[in-house]
Amino acid sequence: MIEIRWHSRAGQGAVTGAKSLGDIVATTGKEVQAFALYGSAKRGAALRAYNRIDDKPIITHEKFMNPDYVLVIDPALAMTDDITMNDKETTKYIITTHLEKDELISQIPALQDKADRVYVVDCIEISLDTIGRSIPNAPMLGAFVKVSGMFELDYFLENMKRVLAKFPQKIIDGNMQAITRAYNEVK
Amino acid sequence: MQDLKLKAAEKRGIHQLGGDELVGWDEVTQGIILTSFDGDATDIVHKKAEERNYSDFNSYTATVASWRVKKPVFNIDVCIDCQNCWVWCPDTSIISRDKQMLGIDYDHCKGCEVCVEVCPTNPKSLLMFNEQEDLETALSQWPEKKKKEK
Amino acid sequence: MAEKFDLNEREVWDGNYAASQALRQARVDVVAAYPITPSTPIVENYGAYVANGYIDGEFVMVESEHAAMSGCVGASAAGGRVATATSSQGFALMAEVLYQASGMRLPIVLTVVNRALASPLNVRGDHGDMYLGRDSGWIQIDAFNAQEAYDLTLCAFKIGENHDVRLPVMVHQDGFITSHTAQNVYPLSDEKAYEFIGDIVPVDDMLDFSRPVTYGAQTEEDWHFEHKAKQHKALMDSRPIIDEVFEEFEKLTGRKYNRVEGYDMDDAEVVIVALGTTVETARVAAQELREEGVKAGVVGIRVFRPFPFDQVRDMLENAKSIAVLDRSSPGGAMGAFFNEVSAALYTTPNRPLITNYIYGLGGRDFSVSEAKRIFLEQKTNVDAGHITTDIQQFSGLRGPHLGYFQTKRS
Amino acid sequence: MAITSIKNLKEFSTNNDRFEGAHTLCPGCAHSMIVRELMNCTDDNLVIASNTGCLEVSTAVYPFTSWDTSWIHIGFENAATAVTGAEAMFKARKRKGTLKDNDAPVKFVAFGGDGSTYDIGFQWLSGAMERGHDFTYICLDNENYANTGGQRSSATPIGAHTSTAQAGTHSYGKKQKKKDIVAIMAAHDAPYVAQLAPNKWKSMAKGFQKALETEGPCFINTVSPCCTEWKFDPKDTINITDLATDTLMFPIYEIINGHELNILYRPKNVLPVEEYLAAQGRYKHLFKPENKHVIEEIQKNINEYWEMLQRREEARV
Repeated sequence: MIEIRWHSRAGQGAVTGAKSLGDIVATTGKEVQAFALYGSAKRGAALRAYNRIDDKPIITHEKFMNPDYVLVIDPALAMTDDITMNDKETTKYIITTHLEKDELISQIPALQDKADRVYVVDCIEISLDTIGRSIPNAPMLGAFVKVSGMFELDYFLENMKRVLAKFPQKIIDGNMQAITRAYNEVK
Repeated sequence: MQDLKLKAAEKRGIHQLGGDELVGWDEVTQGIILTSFDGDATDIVHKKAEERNYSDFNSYTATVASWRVKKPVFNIDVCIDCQNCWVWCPDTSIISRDKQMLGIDYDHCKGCEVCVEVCPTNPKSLLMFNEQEDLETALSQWPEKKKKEK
Repeated sequence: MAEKFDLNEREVWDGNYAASQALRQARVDVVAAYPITPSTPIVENYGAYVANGYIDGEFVMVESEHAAMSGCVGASAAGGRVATATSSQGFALMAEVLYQASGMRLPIVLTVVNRALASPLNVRGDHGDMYLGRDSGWIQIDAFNAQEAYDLTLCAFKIGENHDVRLPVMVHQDGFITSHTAQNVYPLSDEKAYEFIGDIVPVDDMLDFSRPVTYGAQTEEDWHFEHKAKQHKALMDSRPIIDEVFEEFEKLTGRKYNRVEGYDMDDAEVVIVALGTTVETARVAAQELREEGVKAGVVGIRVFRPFPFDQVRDMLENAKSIAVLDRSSPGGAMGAFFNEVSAALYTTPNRPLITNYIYGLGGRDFSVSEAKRIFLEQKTNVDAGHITTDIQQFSGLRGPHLGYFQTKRS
Repeated sequence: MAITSIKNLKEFSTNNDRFEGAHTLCPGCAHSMIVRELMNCTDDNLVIASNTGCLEVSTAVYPFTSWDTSWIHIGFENAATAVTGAEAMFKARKRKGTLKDNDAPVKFVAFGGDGSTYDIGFQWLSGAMERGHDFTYICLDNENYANTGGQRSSATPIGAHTSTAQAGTHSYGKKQKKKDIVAIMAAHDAPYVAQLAPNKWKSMAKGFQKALETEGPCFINTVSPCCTEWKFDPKDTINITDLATDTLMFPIYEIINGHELNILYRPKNVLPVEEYLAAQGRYKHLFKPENKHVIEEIQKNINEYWEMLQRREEARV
């Protein structure tokens, strides 16, 4: 089973991101789970969303997980939230930041011995440029596709179009650009 | 805020909202009661924030700085102390003392930009900058007075 | 200063009047109430005492029972003594706020005159409403007659307001059978009664502005469980304090109350366990059967919450066959009271035979002869060495026998 | 009572806040602007009750409180009852002399959103108003159940899209007009009732002070634009409120003793309602040709209501 934990703030689209990812993964015949932990806080408050992916039906309902991937879609949360909580020797981190990777790691003691597993991408900037709003979930998906190697980019984009079908073409195009840019820019 | 020494400063921003200091059942407060202050709080209304004995339960001691994507920067040279930003700030984050606007409480500001919108000066005394921009750089980029469009 | 209310050493009061006199003597500051049969006279009387200067309090007549308990919560958080009364549908409407009151640890006294829950609508007594409160986090004390309704309401203030308890308290009495039946009641003088209860000493007083307090904060999964556990502990820890208050009351009046009351239990072989007035009726049957050589005894639960699990067990473990009487529609299960008593007895080596009787719903009369019949069925069980009837059966019901489940025997 | 000076904003700004930051309301939320202003317009001690709703879940999330005065939340519907229970206790204890400070003035205030005011708590509010307690009820009217994700309330205007009155291929959103809560409260013979808006900070502060000073049950409906559910940028909260008052979608007025109506703000240039509607995502669908009639109806309703207010103001009955 692959487990993914998203760190985000309400309104940034992590829940939608996790569900979209689940939706697309399911098209490959795998079993998926997507859920979130909400507080009562309003737009802007920290929240965590989760994905599980497996070859057989997923019947665990615990929120606890040892994540294989940690996706941080808010730059500040990398500093303030416990992003390495319950991680493994192999956990990969994809972090939204405007900083260079070395700069970021120097500011987060918990990541210092994990540098080879940390990837950075500026999802905020990408979403502002492509979608016009600070909704970093879509670019994060692009970065995840690249880092995980789980899909071909084109396959993912095609399926994402289906997930976004109810939105206006402009939004769909923006999301496609965002995913593609993040796929190319994550490092 | 640059010149204002908040007496309660040691209590500022010590908490992340979201429960970083969880305690066991034997230590939670009886009846889920939260006290706003430590010690006697009579006449608290006549005390300024820096004179108050806020308890750890008071959200004044917490921070929501991480909510911001962009931050407002205050340019005291342009400000006319109209207090528009003070009255309409939804996060009690405009620090005014003795009818003067002193600055922004960055522990509580969520970056909503209302203060910038309601600022009447030309150029505005409050503008949004990237979170990581330092004050000096921001002030150096301040726009000139705009001519009235007819 | 309140007007002097003349009391005789011996009064003839019904249960409602007895409870309202206890409210007067406790000098309750605020009663927020909405009338409902059969508890209405309790708050009407309080209103009359206010109107005639016998008490210096505020009588807030609200527009529903939900509002009644809401007003009580606000008033209690504001630091004074608070009480109200209700029954049945009113109790059900209050239910949401009952949980709020106990969660906020507010020592409100609620006199509940037990009445059946609709549908069908019925104003008479059974224990459906009392059961509805059983997980609400309140202390629930049960009076079997008018004197007890008076005595226990006085005790309720002293228990709930104790700073080591700080929980709301219900004092139950049976609708009409107690509430509307006049009996001899021996009241305390106003001075003695108030001295017994004492002044309320507020905790987290909303009107103490030297210490502003926030009541009713939200907790999610990271805090809720801890608060509920602490609240449960407070309820469990109230047991010795309830005992102390009962002892103090005995010193004052000679009337001794216990969290579990046993009658003729020293050598009892067949036992009825019940709540409310049924306890007393069953005692009559037990005494009559004793004359016929049947070793019958009765156990009455005085404090329904916190449930006296260990005391119930200790009192019943040497009995041979026990009938637990539930005066509430069981809703697709064994009677809730039966389940609790059985669970206590399951932890004994003897594990007496135990059966469940559903009886008296909607005020259906419970007679001495019915109690006798139940005792004799237990006797049959004892003689046979096993349960000879259905484990759950309806008693006093018209129509064909209704019962469920038999014991498994090899 | 110790009212604070509201002569101008500079004077007003010398007050020390009793509503603290780091609450968890959305950025740009008007609720906290309104609450801050209420708490800043008096020096008296305050007992505040809040119904369940955005304000409540965002200002008292254990282990934090944003309230520097006594505050209580019970349920969705009963803040009015809770605060009037406390008010009754205040009277009883004051008579008996059991208060910590028996002379300090205390004001009792309840806050509710439009969900708890217009809908689920309507009965509790009506009961508390009828009983004549000395308290002020303030509705933070954001015209939807924002706390639960934007469902319709009886305060939602006709034509607005909400999650339970959706605009779609077969619907233009909510079909019913907004309930006139101010008229209903005035009909309770309340000594002071008003409808106020945070952009007009002075008339709002004045109204709050009048309500707090007036003995008896007072009711104030405040418009509280909700950037999240009305779908506008958080920075525009006050701009949207300006449009609400300048299009007369949300007229500002008071009613004293149930009949003396005073209009508190007359826009110099009344704007067409389209300007207000166009600024919000929840009305986006109304600009499709087939929904033009809804905008016309909204404008007609506004004109009629404004006419009625003016006539009532003149008639003094």
